[in-house]
Amino acid sequence: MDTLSLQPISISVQTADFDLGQEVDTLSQSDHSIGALVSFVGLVRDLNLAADVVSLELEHYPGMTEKALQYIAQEATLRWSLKGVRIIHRIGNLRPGERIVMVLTAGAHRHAAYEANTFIMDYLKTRAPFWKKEWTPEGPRWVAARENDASAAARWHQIVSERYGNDDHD
Amino acid sequence: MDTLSLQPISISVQTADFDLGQEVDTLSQSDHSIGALVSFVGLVRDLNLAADVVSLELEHYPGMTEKALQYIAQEATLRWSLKGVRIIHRIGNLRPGERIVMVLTAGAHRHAAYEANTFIMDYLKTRAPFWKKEWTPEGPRWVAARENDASAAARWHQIVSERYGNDDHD
Amino acid sequence: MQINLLYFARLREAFQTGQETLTLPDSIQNVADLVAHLSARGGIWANELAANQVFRVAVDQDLADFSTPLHEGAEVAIFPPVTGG
Amino acid sequence: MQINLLYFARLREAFQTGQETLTLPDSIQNVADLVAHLSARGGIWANELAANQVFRVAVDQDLADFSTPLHEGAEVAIFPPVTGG
Repeated sequence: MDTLSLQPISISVQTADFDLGQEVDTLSQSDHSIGALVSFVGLVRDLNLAADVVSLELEHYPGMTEKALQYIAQEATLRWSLKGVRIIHRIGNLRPGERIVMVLTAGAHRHAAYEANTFIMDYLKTRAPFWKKEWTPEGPRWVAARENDASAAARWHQIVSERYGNDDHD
Repeated sequence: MDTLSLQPISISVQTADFDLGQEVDTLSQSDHSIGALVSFVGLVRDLNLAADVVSLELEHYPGMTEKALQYIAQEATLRWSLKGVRIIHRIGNLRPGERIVMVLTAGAHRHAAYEANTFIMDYLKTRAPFWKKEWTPEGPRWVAARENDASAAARWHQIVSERYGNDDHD
Repeated sequence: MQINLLYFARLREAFQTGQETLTLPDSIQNVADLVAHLSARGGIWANELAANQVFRVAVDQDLADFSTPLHEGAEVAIFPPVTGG
Repeated sequence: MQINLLYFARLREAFQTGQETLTLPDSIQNVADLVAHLSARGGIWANELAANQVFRVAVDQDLADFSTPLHEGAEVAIFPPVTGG
């Protein structure tokens, strides 16, 4: 297993948009032992929103947000052999089609990068203190939590303990 | 399930490099019902190669390559609810750190995008006719196939039939 | 002891405040005690913190459960299930 | 029948050819028959197509197995396990 210094973790909570290509280049150019880069990008989607929704507003808990994301990324680097993790989560007002979140996981092998990425998103959805509010001409309404997300996160406790006694599972 | 026209599949086999950010933007801007975009980027890595390796050469079977990638992408759209699949595989000479392959999967929900992406890479590694040759100062040598890749692809037959009687599994 | 209470999102709006500093009676030792204490205010507090409601509590910015102990100067946040990502 | 044979990667180099057109005797009906026929050439052909060797066969650009039938004008490719991605 790599030392922690070889698993750089970088977290940003920001109102600004981000450039996926540039984020991936920065991570991959830092270490030529990276063979696999998995990225997840979450977008504000139309279908999620009623026809009258104009925009989405993202509230968060400053301080805890960064702490929760750091914790989630560290958990992933302990469970899988990774070369780097980058998480960006936007806050503020977003319109349909805009990027909300990006998770990048880099490793020597693809299965570690895929599984760590899925794990991070499942945990982020249930542990990171962000809340979505939909704005409509009639006023705002808070988005309700999905029960699916909580069960996806819970599943990792079982899967990881069953399948990964060690981190060599490419 | 969406009609096939809502699941655009795009395949490229090319010597040129590609721009991940632009590929993701093109796919996401085409359809605002996309909520989740997963990308995999495979890189030529140092560790994979002996210290004396100067570059990697990718040979392929023109005609069958495109047919195999199209088949793999179509299989994924039949098994998961997807909004789009884009596959780029490079051929020719590549140096350490260069991109070899990109798989993009887009869907309304993240678990479909993650699983379809993993599925495509597992099948691509065992069914798409590409071969890697390492060039060293002493001459070339062909890269041997990994047994892991074949078992990863075989696992999908079991997983998909066990877990996914239908395509609603976000 | 004295704690700093934070409310977020729908609960911040329901309670019509995002923050309050509270001096607790000695009988209040953990999260469950605190929730019962706030619920005893009645009205919207009793409604939102009732046993059939789903909410989350963080103590010092870590997710907590009902048995998590409180301490002097703790930062305690109460909020709805999260919906980011 | 007549078929078009293609070889790739290590096997292309071993056989010192990437392509040949072959007219097969009537007894050759499927991939297994063809592999035995080529193996009978001896030397590198016998070595590379022996039962303990791992190679793949595609018929008309689809992965095939030993029982896949051949037909007039078929494109048959023989190559090592793939290593792309």
